[in-house]
Amino acid sequence: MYTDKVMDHFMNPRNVGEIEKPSGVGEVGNPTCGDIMRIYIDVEDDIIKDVKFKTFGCGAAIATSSICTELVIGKSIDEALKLTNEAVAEALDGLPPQKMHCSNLAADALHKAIADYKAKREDSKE
Amino acid sequence: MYTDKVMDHFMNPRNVGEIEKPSGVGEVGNPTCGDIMRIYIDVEDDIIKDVKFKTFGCGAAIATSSICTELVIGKSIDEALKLTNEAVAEALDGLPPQKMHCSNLAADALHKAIADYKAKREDSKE
Amino acid sequence: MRRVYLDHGATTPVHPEVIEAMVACMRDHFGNPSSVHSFGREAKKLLEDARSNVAKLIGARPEEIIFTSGGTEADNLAIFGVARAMRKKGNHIITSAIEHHAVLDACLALKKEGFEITVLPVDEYGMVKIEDLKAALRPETTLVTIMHANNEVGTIQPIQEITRIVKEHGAIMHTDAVQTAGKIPVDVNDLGVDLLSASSHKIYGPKGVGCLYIRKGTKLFPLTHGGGQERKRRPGTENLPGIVGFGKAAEIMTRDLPEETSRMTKLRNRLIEGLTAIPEVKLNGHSTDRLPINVNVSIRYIEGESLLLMLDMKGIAGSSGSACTSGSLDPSHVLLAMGIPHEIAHGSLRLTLGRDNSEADIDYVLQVVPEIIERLRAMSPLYDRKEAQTCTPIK
Amino acid sequence: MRRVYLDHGATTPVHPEVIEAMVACMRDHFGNPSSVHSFGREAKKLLEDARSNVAKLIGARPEEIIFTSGGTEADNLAIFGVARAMRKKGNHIITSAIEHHAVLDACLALKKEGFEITVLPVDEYGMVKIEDLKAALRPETTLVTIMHANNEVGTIQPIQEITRIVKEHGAIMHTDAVQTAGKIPVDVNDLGVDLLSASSHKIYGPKGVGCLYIRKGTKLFPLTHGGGQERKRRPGTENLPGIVGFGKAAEIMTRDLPEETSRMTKLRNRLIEGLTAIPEVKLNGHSTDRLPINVNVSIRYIEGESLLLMLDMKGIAGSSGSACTSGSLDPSHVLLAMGIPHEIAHGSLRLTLGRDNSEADIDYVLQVVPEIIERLRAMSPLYDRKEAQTCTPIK
Ligand SMILES: Cc1ncc(COP(=O)(O)O)c(C=O)c1O
Ligand SMILES: Cc1ncc(COP(=O)(O)O)c(C=O)c1O
Repeated sequence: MYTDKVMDHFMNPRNVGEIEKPSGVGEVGNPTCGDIMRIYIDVEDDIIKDVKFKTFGCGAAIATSSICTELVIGKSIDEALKLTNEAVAEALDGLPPQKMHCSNLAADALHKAIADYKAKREDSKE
Repeated sequence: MYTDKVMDHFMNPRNVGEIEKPSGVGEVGNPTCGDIMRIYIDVEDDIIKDVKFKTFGCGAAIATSSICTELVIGKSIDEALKLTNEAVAEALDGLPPQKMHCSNLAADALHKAIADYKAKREDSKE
Repeated sequence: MRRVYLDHGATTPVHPEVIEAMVACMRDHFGNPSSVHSFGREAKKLLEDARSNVAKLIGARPEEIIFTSGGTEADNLAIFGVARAMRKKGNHIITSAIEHHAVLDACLALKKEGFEITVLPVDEYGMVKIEDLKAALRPETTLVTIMHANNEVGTIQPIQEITRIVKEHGAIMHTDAVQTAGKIPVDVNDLGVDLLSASSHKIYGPKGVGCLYIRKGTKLFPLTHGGGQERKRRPGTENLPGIVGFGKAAEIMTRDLPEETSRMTKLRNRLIEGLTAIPEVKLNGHSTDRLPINVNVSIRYIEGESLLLMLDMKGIAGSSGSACTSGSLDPSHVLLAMGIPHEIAHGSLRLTLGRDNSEADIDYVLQVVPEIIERLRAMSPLYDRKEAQTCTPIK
Repeated sequence: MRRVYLDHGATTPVHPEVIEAMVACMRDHFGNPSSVHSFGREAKKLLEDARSNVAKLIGARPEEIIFTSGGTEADNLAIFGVARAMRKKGNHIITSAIEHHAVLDACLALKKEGFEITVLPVDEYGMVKIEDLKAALRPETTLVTIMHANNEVGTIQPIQEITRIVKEHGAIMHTDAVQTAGKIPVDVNDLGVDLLSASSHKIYGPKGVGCLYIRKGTKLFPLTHGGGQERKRRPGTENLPGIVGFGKAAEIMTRDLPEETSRMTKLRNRLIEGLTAIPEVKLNGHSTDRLPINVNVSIRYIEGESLLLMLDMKGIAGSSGSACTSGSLDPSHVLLAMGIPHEIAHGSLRLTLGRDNSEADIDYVLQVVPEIIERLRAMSPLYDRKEAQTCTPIK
């Protein structure tokens, strides 16, 4: 069902956890539908220094969260905003079709975290 | 499907053939329905001295014809008239249900042969 | 790696004697049971011997058994067959909310044909309530179909009592006994049912074969048309090796039932005790009116598919009512019908025992499962929230 | 006693490699293909490998193959499925008079649901005439179902030409290829058909499994409802051992087809020559557009069942269109549709060849059959009449 890469990221997820004082936090999904991803980012000079995640969900949900963190650490927030769910799935050598829509939300969570960071920055500027 | 007795009478049918100058001949069935039995009888003093048959039909048709001839040789025509299709089937240790009605007609052919004999006797009396 | 199969509710390994019987059938008696010649007659004999064995398993007469391609077809044949045959008498059918999809979806399809369907609710243990049934019966009710035991949570319904009420009302009673025939005592005359579905692959027989018991005199339209096989109720060349395997499995189950039932019950109780000792793990289903092989728990804050995958990496095979494992968007309709909230239903785990399981398997599972739960909870955003609420900081 | 099986049109022995594959499946990969765990994934892989092999046999793509419980179910699924799905577009269906009962009876059942059915006649060789088809097509024709080759007389229809006309008309084309897939080249794209039925037990696979090819985009209602297996078109736990066996059989048939076809054709021609050399024995069906395995003759003055029984006593297994062998009152509807009179149809003999037959088998048959014919004719009241007519005294 899942590629080796998915299974690797599922069994050995990278960057699980929280960031104590995150620059931004993004969450997508809800417990009713069976998947929740929360992504924490630490941003310095518009560069993503660190990412952590917590995910409630299936193998695909956990693996996409994990690889998403790897893909953006060290990237600028502009670059990170270009990351799509499709690119995340591709980085895992693909996902089963039925998982593409419901469990492949890590990029969305990341974008939310960046939006949160930007909103906070605006707030602090004011 | 068939009992051993049916198979014996089918494979080694008794009294196959014709009687050259029969006292009576009876035929039932027709080629369309798949079974024809013709029974020849030789009667002397109302005792059936000899019976022969020719049958076009399935295993049950041939076996019932065969045993029917055995059952009535030496019997009076009154006794022979008491022979039923059911009794013929019983003498064969039974027939498959679907064969009871379509292929178990030997007693009917015999009764027709006896009727033919009686009719001829009446004719010759007149 | 140790492999522990605990998904016998989904399917069972095929018993070695069953394989042997099937191989003998295919190697030596390959004829078509409808043929006149000796090859056909030998095949016919195997067919009828198997029918006797299956009949014996459920206390029926051989001529009341129609072989099908499985439990799904048996359920469909019973439901479509009776509904359509009785349509002039009435168009109302009663079923329950926790039926297998083979029953529920057949009923829903009948709805499109103009039938009225009442779906009885169940209580928190998955039990149909007798009062609900009584209230639902109408003059135009022709068929009631309620399963004997549920495949997910193992709850056993009081089919005898249900049937008595249904028959008094003059309706026809069907029960899906796919999870019970061969696992607990099932006798069609004790139960009183008119129709009963069973399946081979749940009792160590091959997949792709099942049967419908049809009480003599029950009117039923066939689902498919063709040759005159199975008393014209189910045409097509018979799945002889499958049927022979089913017959052998039925024979073995009839023989071993009492012993296996008590062995399974002990293993089940240990497993339930061990799992429900983990914090926030709760048993689903009834504690006593329950299949001896069935364990079903809800594990809060984690999702079923990821749990199954981690168990699988440890060699343990189970199943879950999580939406992710069913290919649908919603979690188990059975758990939802029992009033279990979505997020908890997503975290359900079903472990179903079988002949091949030992005490040592249970030990292994009870060692592995808590570790995995902990690992997944540590990743779960729901768990930390909850911890926060209960004031236990994670780090 | 020598045993010569010549009823491969009814069913075939299971190939030893097929049995081996099925045993391996049942012993080592018993999981449910729908399960998430490794047992399930292994089973799923076997399922999909088998699907590829079956697809290859008929030139289809794997995702266009739906496994069923046999040819009968495949025919029913195609016919009910399309008729009901297309009902809004039209309610007229065309079939032929020589179809298998799985097709004919499904069409008759649709008649009761309000569909109009045209049954095309055939000529004396069992061929559908193109003009008849053209004349029968109406704007409201949604489905045409005409078999690829007939099971009784072996006549092969010009399905490619028929399909071209049907598709030009905008209707959906189904063909029952139960007697051809694996025996002569069958390619769904060459033929152009939308739906095609095949069955495993006619090609050295196990009984109880078949498939329906469904061209992508063809609308079809399922016959039964339940789990989401087989793209929701055919629910129920898959008959995995059966499907694996079918897959292996398809693989073997694909490999051996050219060689076996030419070997069968030679044996067939010898058998036809030998039998038709007997007085008043006539070939039924087409002399060249004919299945390589099929011999069907009418033997005047004798009845088929007794002939079969006598052959059986000599170890030879054949079949007949006699009413007595079908459990019905009428002889073969196929022979009657070809204009053969009742009494001659009763005396038909079908011998169908297979991989296990040798030249020596044909020698044996050609030695035994004339003796038996003579014996039965000597018992027949029809024969002596005929002899009397032709002035040849019997005694
Ligand atoms: C209660 C119940 N009914 C019906 C079925 C369907 O049986 P089968 O898989 O043989 O089609 C199952 C199993 O899948 C079941 O558990
Ligand atoms: C032409 C034809 N169609 C359909 C069938 C039915 O197939 P099955 O026996 O697999 O149900 C058969 C064989 O019996 C057949 O010869």
